[in-house]
Amino acid sequence: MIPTEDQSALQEAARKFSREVLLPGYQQRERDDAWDRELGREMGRLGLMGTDLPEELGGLGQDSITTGIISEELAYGDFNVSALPVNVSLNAAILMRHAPRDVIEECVPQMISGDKIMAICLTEPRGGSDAANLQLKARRKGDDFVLNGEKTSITFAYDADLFLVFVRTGAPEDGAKGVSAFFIPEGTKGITRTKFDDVGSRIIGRGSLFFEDVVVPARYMLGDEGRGFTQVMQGFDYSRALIALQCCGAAQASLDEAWAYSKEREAFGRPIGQFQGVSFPLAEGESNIAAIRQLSYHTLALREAGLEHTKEAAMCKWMGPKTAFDVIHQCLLTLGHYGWTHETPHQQRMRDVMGLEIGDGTAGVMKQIIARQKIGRAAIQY
Amino acid sequence: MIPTEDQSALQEAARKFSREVLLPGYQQRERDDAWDRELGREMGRLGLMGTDLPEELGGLGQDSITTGIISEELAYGDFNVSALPVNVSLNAAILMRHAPRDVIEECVPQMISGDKIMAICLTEPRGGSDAANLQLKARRKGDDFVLNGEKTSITFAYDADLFLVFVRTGAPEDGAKGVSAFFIPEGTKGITRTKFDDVGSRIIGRGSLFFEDVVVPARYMLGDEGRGFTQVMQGFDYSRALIALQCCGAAQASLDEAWAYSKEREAFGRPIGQFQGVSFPLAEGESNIAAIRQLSYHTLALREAGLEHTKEAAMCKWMGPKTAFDVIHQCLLTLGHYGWTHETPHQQRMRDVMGLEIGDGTAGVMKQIIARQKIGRAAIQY
Amino acid sequence: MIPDDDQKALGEAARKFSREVLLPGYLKRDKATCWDRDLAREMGGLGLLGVSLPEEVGGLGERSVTLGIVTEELGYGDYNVSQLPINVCLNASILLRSAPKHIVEEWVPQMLTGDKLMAICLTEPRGGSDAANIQLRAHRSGDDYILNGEKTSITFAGDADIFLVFARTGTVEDGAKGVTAFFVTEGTKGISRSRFDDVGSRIIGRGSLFFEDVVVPARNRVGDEGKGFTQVMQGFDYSRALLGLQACGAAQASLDEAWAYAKEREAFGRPIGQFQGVSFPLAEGESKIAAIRQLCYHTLELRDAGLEHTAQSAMCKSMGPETAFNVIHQCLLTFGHYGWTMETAHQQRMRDVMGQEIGDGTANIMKQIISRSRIGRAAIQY
Amino acid sequence: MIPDDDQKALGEAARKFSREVLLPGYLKRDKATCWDRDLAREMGGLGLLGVSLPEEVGGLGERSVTLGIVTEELGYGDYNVSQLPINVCLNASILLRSAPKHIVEEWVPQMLTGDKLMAICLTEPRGGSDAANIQLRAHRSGDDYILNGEKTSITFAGDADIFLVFARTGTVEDGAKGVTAFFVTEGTKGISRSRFDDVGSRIIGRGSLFFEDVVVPARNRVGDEGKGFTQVMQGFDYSRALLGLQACGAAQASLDEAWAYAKEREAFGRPIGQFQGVSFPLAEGESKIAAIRQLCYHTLELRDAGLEHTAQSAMCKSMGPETAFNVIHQCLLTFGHYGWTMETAHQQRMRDVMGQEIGDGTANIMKQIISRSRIGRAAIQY
Repeated sequence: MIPTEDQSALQEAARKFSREVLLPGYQQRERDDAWDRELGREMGRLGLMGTDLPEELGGLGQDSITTGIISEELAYGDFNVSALPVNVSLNAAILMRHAPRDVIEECVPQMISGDKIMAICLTEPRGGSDAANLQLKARRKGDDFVLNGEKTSITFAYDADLFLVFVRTGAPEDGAKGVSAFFIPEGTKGITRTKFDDVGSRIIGRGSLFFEDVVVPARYMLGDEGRGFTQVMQGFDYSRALIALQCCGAAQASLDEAWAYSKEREAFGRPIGQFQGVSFPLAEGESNIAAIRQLSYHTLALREAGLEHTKEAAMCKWMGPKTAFDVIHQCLLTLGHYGWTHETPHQQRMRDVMGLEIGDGTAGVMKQIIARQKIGRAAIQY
Repeated sequence: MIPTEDQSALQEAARKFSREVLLPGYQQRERDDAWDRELGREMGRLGLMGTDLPEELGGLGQDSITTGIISEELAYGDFNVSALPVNVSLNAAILMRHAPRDVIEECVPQMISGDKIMAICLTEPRGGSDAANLQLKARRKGDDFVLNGEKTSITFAYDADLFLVFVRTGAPEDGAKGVSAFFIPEGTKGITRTKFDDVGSRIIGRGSLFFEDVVVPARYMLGDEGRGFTQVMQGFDYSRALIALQCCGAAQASLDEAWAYSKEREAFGRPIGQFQGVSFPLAEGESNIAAIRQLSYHTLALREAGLEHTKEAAMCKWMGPKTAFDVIHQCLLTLGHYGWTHETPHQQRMRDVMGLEIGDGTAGVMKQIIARQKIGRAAIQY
Repeated sequence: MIPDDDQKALGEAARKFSREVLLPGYLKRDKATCWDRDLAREMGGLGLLGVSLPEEVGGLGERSVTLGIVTEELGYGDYNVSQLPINVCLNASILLRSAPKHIVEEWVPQMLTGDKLMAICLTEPRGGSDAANIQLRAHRSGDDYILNGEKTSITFAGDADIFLVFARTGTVEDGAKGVTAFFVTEGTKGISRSRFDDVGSRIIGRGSLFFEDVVVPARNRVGDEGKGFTQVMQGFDYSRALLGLQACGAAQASLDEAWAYAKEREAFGRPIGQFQGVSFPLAEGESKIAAIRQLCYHTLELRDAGLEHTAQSAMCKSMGPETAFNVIHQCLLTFGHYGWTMETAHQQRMRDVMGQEIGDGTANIMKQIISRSRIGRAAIQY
Repeated sequence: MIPDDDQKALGEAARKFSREVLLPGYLKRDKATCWDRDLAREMGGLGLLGVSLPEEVGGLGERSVTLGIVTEELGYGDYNVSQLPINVCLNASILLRSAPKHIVEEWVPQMLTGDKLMAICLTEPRGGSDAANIQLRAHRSGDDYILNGEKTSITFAGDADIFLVFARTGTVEDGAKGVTAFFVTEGTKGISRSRFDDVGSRIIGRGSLFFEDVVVPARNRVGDEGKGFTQVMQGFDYSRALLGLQACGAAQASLDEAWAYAKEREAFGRPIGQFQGVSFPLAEGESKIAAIRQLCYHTLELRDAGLEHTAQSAMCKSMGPETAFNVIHQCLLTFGHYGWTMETAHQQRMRDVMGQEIGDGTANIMKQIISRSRIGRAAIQY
């Protein structure tokens, strides 16, 4: 992927913001342990959110490759903050496809400006990757639906203003086909939240949401009844490539820092970069990240061309976080004991990136998708 | 990389030829232990050689990405045969940059048509990757140079008609700066050859060339005296990406065969593809190859855009053969003992691909290049 | 494992034979079309074949750790030949445990001297790792059994003089419990053989055996009817650690050669061993092989102590050949292109060791055994 | 290694203490700001601290293999606490070998009871792995030495009661031969400390020590002048195998927890252990840890037998922590998002074990030692 001139300009803006604003505060933000909403607004003002969304809704009308570039650049400075533009692009696209016009016109611009955050609520306590098994019930009651149940492992659970909730409107036997999606506007009553004590990405506020007699107007059902599940799965392909690019950004930051250290730090009277035992693992890391980066952009290019890219997206999703984790680990070790202190960001990047080895589909689920794309039902045992 | 319509058409032609003509004879060709010149001519007729060379010389005037596509497709059928178009593109480009007009007009079309093969003669017995240390002497004698010495590890040593030889015209102390390049036309006297007993790629005929009082006209010196070494190094960046694509092609062939086997072969009453212990390693192989493929095409795109791509080319060169080897090994194991017989091509692909883990610069040399690109002289100990 | 004085003496004898007799002929033996009987007799004469067999039948009465030492030492010189002491000790002990006296007395001494070779005939075409699914039929007919069916993937199929054949005497529904073992000698009417065109271990002569109305006297039944499968399985655990040591021996030979080369070969004016890019992969290989070696000996110690060792044996088998393959590959690359010629042993060691990644239970089967040892039936999906 | 009855009994005691006392408090202890003296005293009371020390000073007089067993068992429950028996046995044996009688008699018993903690002060800010380069000065002044300088990366810097300080009494050119060891007690005027903000092993309290005109009586010199460095280096080889066993213990704890989870947790209507994508990575982890464990015990056996074990120790140290880190990472992922919370121990084990990838000689230093053991000076570039 070679950026166009427009993309280069945006990339430059994102890079400047990422390195000058995000990077210096990356670790402090974790210590503050809270999402910084003003930061989201600043990204909104800089045009870093909704780059792939229509201009009339506040976006830039660019393509998804541009969104990928922004994701990668921002993650260089702060892996967690870079989750917001990904979130906006993914969620706004879902709203635009399925929500009533008034919801789109009100909420999408608010999301792009960084004023409102929307959380996708899919996973349930007994669920994990087995999403077809949803239990949160929605009962019809006049012009409304009444929701009862629990969602867990929700990104931005703690800070979200708007929700997209997947609920069972059909019978349990219907599996994925009995699932519908609802948009829940700000201020809806009956929702309570908890926040998890996670190993990383703490400002993202993963947590549980409890729905107790939550009343949602029927017109907030997104898409047809019983088609909710299929709708989200489409979005995942997109976000999987973006996630991989976030991981590439974080790994690249650690690589750049480790290279710089290897150039300055001396041992046995020479820069440690002269020892191939130091430089070669970094060269391998550069190579692996470079390859995954290009596969990710290729996946986005396939998307832009309207071509099938489920397999490629799954590849990005498992390789990106895993490789980034291993590469950052190597970078930490390059700095010796100094790398192992809290003074350097490598340890946090490892913890942050690790969350995406799990979230949005584990490596196992991704490999199963790839296998299914290659040999169909013969790959599936369940 | 998403192919354009023109590229798709060529890709389709290459694919058809590769799967229908090359693949069925892949193993037999090794048993015949000789280069099949007619096959080269057929590729010439099909427009698969010199795709990136000018139309007036018999090429197709396409870009290097197209050449990459062809390389990958052909390697799917026969890794060794796919070396020829790479050879043609690389060598013809060198001739076109530096050779006298009459040489270009005579030889380049012959190479593109598959009638003539040119060998690059760089490595020497005491050399390996240490190319600045060349010893083959060229003494000036009137309008000629007289060459004496030995080259080794030369691809197509046995079958080449034309040679590009790197010789020392300066003093040993001049290092790489005392090296010049000569074109040697067909039928020049004083050259003898041997062929190595290699583990793989046997039809490529790696071997030694002995030069005894070989007389070459001074006007066949390519480029300025003492600039030979720099000229070739430029070409290597290009061929490194193509080599990686050859490796991707070979690995993809094994992957496709292994997937097909995993779908049909049953154990414990089900297709073995249902066992994640079988399908996941294949899914990982698919992913790794997909990523390296895109990095390779990206490297070619950088070249097309006139941008720096030395680092990326080095990444392709070490990751491509290594990953392909490991992936093909996994595919062989997927077929169990059947894969371990000579009936299946995996063992040959492993042996063939392994040669490029070494040739044209080892993984160590590549990683050194990457490190130098990142931290400059601080990376170099010698 | 630290050898005692007796073990040291025997190990020293094996080492001398291995390095002075086996190693120099290793490459040449690859081209042989049959088993080298004289070599086997020489090993018999040196006492290397019956290490763990009782002294009263001509063995040395040593523990299995001692057999491991001999096996590893022999594997250093010739991976394939080192199969023989395992074969003799394992097969003779099966006969000693279960065969009628007349068989033991006639044949075991001849196995110990290297004069006669026994093949275990278990696997069938539709079988692979699913050994309980034996279909070769044995019908009782008066004082005889009549055998009909096919065995495949039999080690020493081409050269064995005597066979232990597992046949179904019960019904298919009896599974492993309907299987009986029979002792059959070469020359019995109705037996024919084929030899596979394997990638490695060619002197071992893996192949198929066809039984057509083969008459076996009832007194040549080994063990009771329906007890055949259990008897053989008892020996398998033990042999997996020995296979691991064969692989360690072969890898160590390549490592030693690679270290020696790294010490002598110069590049950039220094031994290549000074480049950590060269030395560290070898140091890693040394470390991995050292660890696996100790696990193998530990497994044999467990066996000698009468302790459970099923999971440990599976670990030896799943890690040993795979790691050895990768380590030898790295050694080959250390030699550059010279390593890639047929002149060095690395390519053959890779081909030979690879067979053991598959034979006697693939890595997947081994991992399944390990998993079952930890979580029981919860690990099994079939 | 198969434990004898005495070793089994002691191992059982250590196991019980480790699982019932250490393991339940492992996560909580991470947040402690100082070493838990009561825990140390409890271990002293159980005889776990002086395993390999002579009975006459209150130890158990066991071999180092036995100390390894205790270390591994304790590492299962708390990786950091398992550092203590190594610390006590190693340091007390240094004192026993070289310190004046009055020091031994006063302090060794208190170390054995867990009452007093000793820190080895070797590394300096400009030092790292280059330990012969010590700069902290000790000037003779009458019957005293005056120490000035800084030590860093000292284990137990925050809590130690007594210190063995390596200081330069000779000139800089003397290298390691100008270094002398001094015994210094807590409370001596002029010593100050800082504690690092480490990623893991926080209870260990790695930190710096500053010596400003610290007066040490000449009778507290340990060993002769200029002999300090050799004395400490003698102990290091031995401890590397123990560090390997600490890592094995920690990894085994995570493995056991992951297996248990794989057995209970269901997805798609079956235990997730039935998915080979889940069970096989655990089986691979079991195998690798099992192999490294045996190499560690083998190394200790070599030491107990008075045999060379430098290279083996380096192998334990380079492979143990790295492999344990990767295995624990895999265990964490087995738990999905639940594993990624602070509720499970995996994240802490990863952070703790990672410190040992760096401390006491990095993996690179270890590989250099291994390489040197194979090809001598040809392996060294500096």
